[in-house]
Amino acid sequence: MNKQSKGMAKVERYYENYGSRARELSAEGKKVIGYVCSFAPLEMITASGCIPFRLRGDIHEPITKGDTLLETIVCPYYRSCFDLAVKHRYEFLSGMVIPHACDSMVRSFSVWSYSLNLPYFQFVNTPSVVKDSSFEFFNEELKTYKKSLEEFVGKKITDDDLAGAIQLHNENRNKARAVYEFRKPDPPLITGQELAKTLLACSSLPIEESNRLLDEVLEEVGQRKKSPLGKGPRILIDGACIDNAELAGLVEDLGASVVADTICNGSRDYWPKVDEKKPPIEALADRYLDKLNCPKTYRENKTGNFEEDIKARFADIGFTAKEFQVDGAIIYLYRYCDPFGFEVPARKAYYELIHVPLLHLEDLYSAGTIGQLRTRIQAFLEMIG
Amino acid sequence: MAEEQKKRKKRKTATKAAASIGPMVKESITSTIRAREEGKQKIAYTFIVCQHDEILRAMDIVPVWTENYSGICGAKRDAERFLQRAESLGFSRSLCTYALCGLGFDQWREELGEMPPDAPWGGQVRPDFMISSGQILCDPRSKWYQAAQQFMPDVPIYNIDLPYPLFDPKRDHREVWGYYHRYIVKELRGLVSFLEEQTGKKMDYDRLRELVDLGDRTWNLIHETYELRRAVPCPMGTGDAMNTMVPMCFMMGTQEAYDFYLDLNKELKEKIARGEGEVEEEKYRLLWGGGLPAWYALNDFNYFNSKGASFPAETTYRMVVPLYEMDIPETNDPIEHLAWRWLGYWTFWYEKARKRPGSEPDVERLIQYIEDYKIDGVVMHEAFSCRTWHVGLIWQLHQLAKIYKPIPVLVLGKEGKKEKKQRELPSLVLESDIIDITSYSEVDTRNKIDAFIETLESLRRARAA
Amino acid sequence: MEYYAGIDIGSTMTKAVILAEEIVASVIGPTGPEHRRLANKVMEEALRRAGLALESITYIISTGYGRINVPFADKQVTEISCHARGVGSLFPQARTVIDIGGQDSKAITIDANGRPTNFIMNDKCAAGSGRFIEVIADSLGVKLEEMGDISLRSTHPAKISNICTIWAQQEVAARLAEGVPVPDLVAGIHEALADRVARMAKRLKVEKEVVLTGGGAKNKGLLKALSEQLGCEILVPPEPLITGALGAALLGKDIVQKALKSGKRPETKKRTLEEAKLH
Amino acid sequence: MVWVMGIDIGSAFSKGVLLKDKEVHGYFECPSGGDFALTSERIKKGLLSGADLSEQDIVYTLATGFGSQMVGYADEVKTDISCHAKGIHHFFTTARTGIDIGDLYSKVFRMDENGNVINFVLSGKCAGGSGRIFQVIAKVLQVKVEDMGPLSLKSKKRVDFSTGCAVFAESEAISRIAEGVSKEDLLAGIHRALAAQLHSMAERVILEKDLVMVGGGARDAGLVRAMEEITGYSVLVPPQPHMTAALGAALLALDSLEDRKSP
Ligand SMILES: Nc1ncnc2c1ncn2[C@@H]1O[C@H](COP(=O)(O)OP(=O)(O)O)[C@@H](O)[C@H]1O
Ligand SMILES: Nc1ncnc2c1ncn2[C@@H]1O[C@H](COP(=O)(O)OP(=O)(O)O)[C@@H](O)[C@H]1O
Ligand code: SF4
Ligand code: SF4
Ligand code: SF4
Repeated sequence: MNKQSKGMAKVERYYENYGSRARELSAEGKKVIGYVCSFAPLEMITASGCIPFRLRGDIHEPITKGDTLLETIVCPYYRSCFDLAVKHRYEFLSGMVIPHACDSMVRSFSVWSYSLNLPYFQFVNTPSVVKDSSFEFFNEELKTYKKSLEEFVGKKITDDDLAGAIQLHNENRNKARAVYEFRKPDPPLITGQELAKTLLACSSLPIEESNRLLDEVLEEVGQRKKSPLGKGPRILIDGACIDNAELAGLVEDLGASVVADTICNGSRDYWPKVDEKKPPIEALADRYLDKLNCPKTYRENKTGNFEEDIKARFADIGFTAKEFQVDGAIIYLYRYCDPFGFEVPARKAYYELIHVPLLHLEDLYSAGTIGQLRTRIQAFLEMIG
Repeated sequence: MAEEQKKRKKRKTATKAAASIGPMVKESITSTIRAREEGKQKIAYTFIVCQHDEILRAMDIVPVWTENYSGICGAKRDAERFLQRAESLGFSRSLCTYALCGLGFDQWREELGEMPPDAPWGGQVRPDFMISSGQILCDPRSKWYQAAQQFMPDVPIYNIDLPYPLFDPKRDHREVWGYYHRYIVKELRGLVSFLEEQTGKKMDYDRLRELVDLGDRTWNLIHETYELRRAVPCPMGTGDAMNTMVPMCFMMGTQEAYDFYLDLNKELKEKIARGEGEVEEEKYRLLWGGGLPAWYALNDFNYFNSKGASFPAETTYRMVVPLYEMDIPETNDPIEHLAWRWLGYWTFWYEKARKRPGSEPDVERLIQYIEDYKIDGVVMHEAFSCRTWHVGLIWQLHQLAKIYKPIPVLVLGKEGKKEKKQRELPSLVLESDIIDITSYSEVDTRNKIDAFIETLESLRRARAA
Repeated sequence: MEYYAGIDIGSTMTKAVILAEEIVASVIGPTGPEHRRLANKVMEEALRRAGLALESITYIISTGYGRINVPFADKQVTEISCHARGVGSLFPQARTVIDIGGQDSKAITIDANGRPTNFIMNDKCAAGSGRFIEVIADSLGVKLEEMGDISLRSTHPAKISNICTIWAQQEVAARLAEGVPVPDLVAGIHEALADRVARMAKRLKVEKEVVLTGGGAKNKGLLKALSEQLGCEILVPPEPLITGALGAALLGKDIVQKALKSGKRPETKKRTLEEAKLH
Repeated sequence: MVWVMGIDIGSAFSKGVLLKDKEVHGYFECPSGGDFALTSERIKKGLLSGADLSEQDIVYTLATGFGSQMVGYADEVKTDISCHAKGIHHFFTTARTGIDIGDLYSKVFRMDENGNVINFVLSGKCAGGSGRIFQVIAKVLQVKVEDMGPLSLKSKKRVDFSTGCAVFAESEAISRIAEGVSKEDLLAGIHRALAAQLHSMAERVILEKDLVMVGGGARDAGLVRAMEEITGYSVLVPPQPHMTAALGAALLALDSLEDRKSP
């Protein structure tokens, strides 16, 4: 493998050999902190001088050891991450941050912390409602989180450290957003698979390197004259934690293009930014509590009307669908995913409202189900085609 | 076959108190239907174990415990049609089946404009508002009512965010619980304003204080009453406790609940005096160490009993300790007290767990019961649809095994010499669901129980030898 | 004259239909291990029956589980669209299609043009597919074709409590030994499968008319049990096995006619009747 | 002289052991078929005629297994977990974990130094994790069940096997073979998949040395090897591993007789 590779070739390398860079850095004495969900406030990790690293599962690796420690009623994606972790795939980690996002995370927290036994382990208790009181609470909780990191690295995290980290992460988000722009032409200039791999590769790198990689990708794709894909239905993928390019690959294999998403490893994580004008902790509280649009966060229905409620809750889906001119959407969820699972009927109703045909897939986390998905997706494409 | 199943015999209880629960629950459901017809009181959907019972009672709200109703459908083996309905709406069967059953029921009732045909015990009434309690306990508690608004968009929700700090072996939870407390207090005050707005009445804080006091006294009484079950033979088992949990979960802050436990207390003392156990010849004492029960299969407890096994204790539905043993600050403000009660309840075992490396609050609780109640084995139930109470059970058993291993039990050896023997607790994990009967197999379950009893028996012999 | 062919390589059976205005020829045969490779043999047989040469077929669509292993097909379409189209042509008033095949079962809602509007399928567990009945028939030593008639003779269908196919097989053996009559057991097995299929179908809005296709539709016992479960009458095509292949041929016809209308020939593959290469 | 019998009516095969005092005097096995009552009579006859005994000579019979309730002449019935443990202990006193791969279920149990079961787990709600898959696959590959183990040991390259369903395993095997995968590699893949399932089960009771495999599945050397690879422990297998429960039952019958004598 060419270590000097650039752009998409580098993406491919980091994607296939996930964690290779973090392993190198850890060997150099850097501290790598793992996380699993968009709710983990990364800026704090960067500000402390550590490297945030997003754990991935592996759909090709059967869950074995993990199942001996954790019940199988936990969401399979999360079980796969856990399985890899206890099989020492991420042996280079110095710590983990697990936010309060879903029952699978909260309930298995102690199992994770004991099984991995890392020097640093922190739970960040994100509130599930957005109110003045929850902001106050979350501010305090972020301070606790900050303190825990300070104790771990043995130095103070100053407001300047934080502001710097915020700026870097915002930059990263701007660049990622720019990559999305290449999805707008029909057919798109970047495939869904490539974009997924790019963002995943980025989440395995220190933020500065991630920024550089995005620059390379932007440059490379910017020079493309022709789309790598044929013309086909434009698909939006709606869902939670999709940490592989397989799904997009499958959809594109069947003649469609993946042009938009709302997923955690995509726009949910990369689009919302931190307000650089506010005091750092407050600004972080604001982003992670209010700006991240996830079913985990309860939004009150103030209208007494179902239609208005879903319009408010899912407006971002509508905007994205319009902005990227989608012809159809796929809600892809794992079994046992509580926050998303309860929203399926409401989301379905919303897609009807905005006249976007929808396919709902509930999956396990395994390469073994790809054949089953193939028939369903192909039939859906035939239906909307 | 549905008919066959419905015609199952009523479960035999060991106590009169447990036997009186059935009519009590029925009456509580009927009373909500009456309240709806009379229209004088406001009706609220809500969840148990949220420390807001007294607030509701003080405001004269009629609570409809939606988990309760789903449980009733499950116990009557009539949840399937509601679950199917929820599934056809697009909800996955892997989600909390209480929620699915409730959602299926609500959707049906709203579609018909009246109760679904043959609704168990008359049905679950339409609420005036819903009180969610999201945050740390479970996702369904914040997503269920939001989903229900699809069929009842005009019914408002107040979502109380109720966090507690998760256990961290390296940190004293009291370092952070100050701001947790402040937040919860604000959330509960927010609930009070919401209720005031909905009812057009002001909270009478004197009344609240009285009710909180009553709730506290009930809490302590429950604890003392349940502790009576340490007696050998044990006068009341978990099978009955799954009934006597009703006043604890659904009637806190009422005189009726207090009186119920007073009666139970008396009954247990009488039984103990007579040396009367739950089972005729008590051979094994088991701990129900985790998991909500399979409501349609409570008869399995009788099956255990028939083999001489009694369940003196369970971790499900229990006040951890009396309030006076909890290390929580004193306050005269009832709302502040409720918030402390919440934090005290969830963090009670933290300190103990911190002192034993590798332990965990839930494990500490198991150890305490195992010792106090002279337990021979642990039984857990893994219900597939609820992560809250069922994730981490394997882990707890692992920890328990490690912790128990080194505890030597001194026994008299062959030549009258004292020998060290390792004490190990066998465990049994039953798998099914709280109300989804399709996940349950009686033959399998009973096979497992048989094998478990044989295990206990062989250990008993080994100890005796 | 334009001819269209549909070839349906199912998990268990391979079906082919050649169509002009009407069905010209059809073939039904088992999908053996080598048949997954030898779709060409089935096509040859269909052409022979129709008295046609391969060149005279304007368009060929493959469908079914093995649809990718048909090197001479111009297009691959899923069984869902094909069953919908096939049923739509036979019963324009049909709104729900239930297909019970050898390795899966599915429910499809369709519109007046025979286009699917929604679908759901089960292909994870053998207990929800035609295979369930095959396994039991095999262990009872009864011919699969006779299972339906046998079940109709039952007066008190036996309740089969195990879900898993293999455990159910065991249960049947044990109940048989207890003296439960074969027809009651067979009827019980049919009810168990019908129950699972109906549950799945009910996750969609089942609207009338309901049509049952696929190999399962050949089974009268299953048909009866299913119509009881769904509480409505169920229609069955004259030869339910070929519905998918018929739909495929019809979809080919649609494509060609649409192209012709806009004055073009549809894009087709260069075709030879070769074996599929499997990897 | 004391004669006792241990009868194990399994879902696939039924087994019987005849003990004379503490010595094994005879074995008998036959397919279970559907009529367990009939099968148990057959076993009794087989054991008795092999030793030239009549029913009156047998002082005690203990039955176990899936169809144990149907053994009309049994004096006592026990679950096959206790029986397996007893049988294993007879061969290996150092055994602490037993894994039984039966036809419909698999079981893992832990024993103390006296062969008493102290903990156990049974496989879930699906035949996917049990020995039946071997019969299914043997049919597809047209090999004898006995030959599958040796074949799998010859594998050079393991293929992944994706189906968990014992029924669909058949068609997956068919299509893998059609794709040109060799029998050896396919079998090695199946063994690996099953061993992984058994391992997760075993870890739930906390696997401890020595590890012993019994039941029909333990006759399969490929599975035993896969299990060794996955657990990292060496695995002991008693002679005639499918007979262990019947032997254990007979030994427990002796214990019960003892108990009766000295109450
Ligand atoms: N005459 C029949 N009677 C009953 N069942 C039949 C009959 N013929 C076929 N079947 C059933 O139909 C199945 C094949 O149906 P089919 O729709 O061709 O499935 P697939 O497309 O998966 O091969 C067989 O597995 C069998 O269960
Ligand atoms: N030589 C062998 N190699 C592999 N598997 C075998 C062998 N002999 C028997 N089996 C498997 O063992 C199972 C029967 O095991 P057994 O312990 O007798 O089961 P049960 O007691 O449940 O009837 C069968 O499913 C069969 O597939
Ligand atoms: S997919 Fe759902 S359940 Fe799983 S980790 Fe993500 S949010 Fe949690
Ligand atoms: S705690 Fe469990 S059973 Fe109760 S509502 Fe939450 S998920 Fe459902
Ligand atoms: S339950 Fe039985 S039929 Fe279903 S997947 Fe499991 S082994 Fe296969």
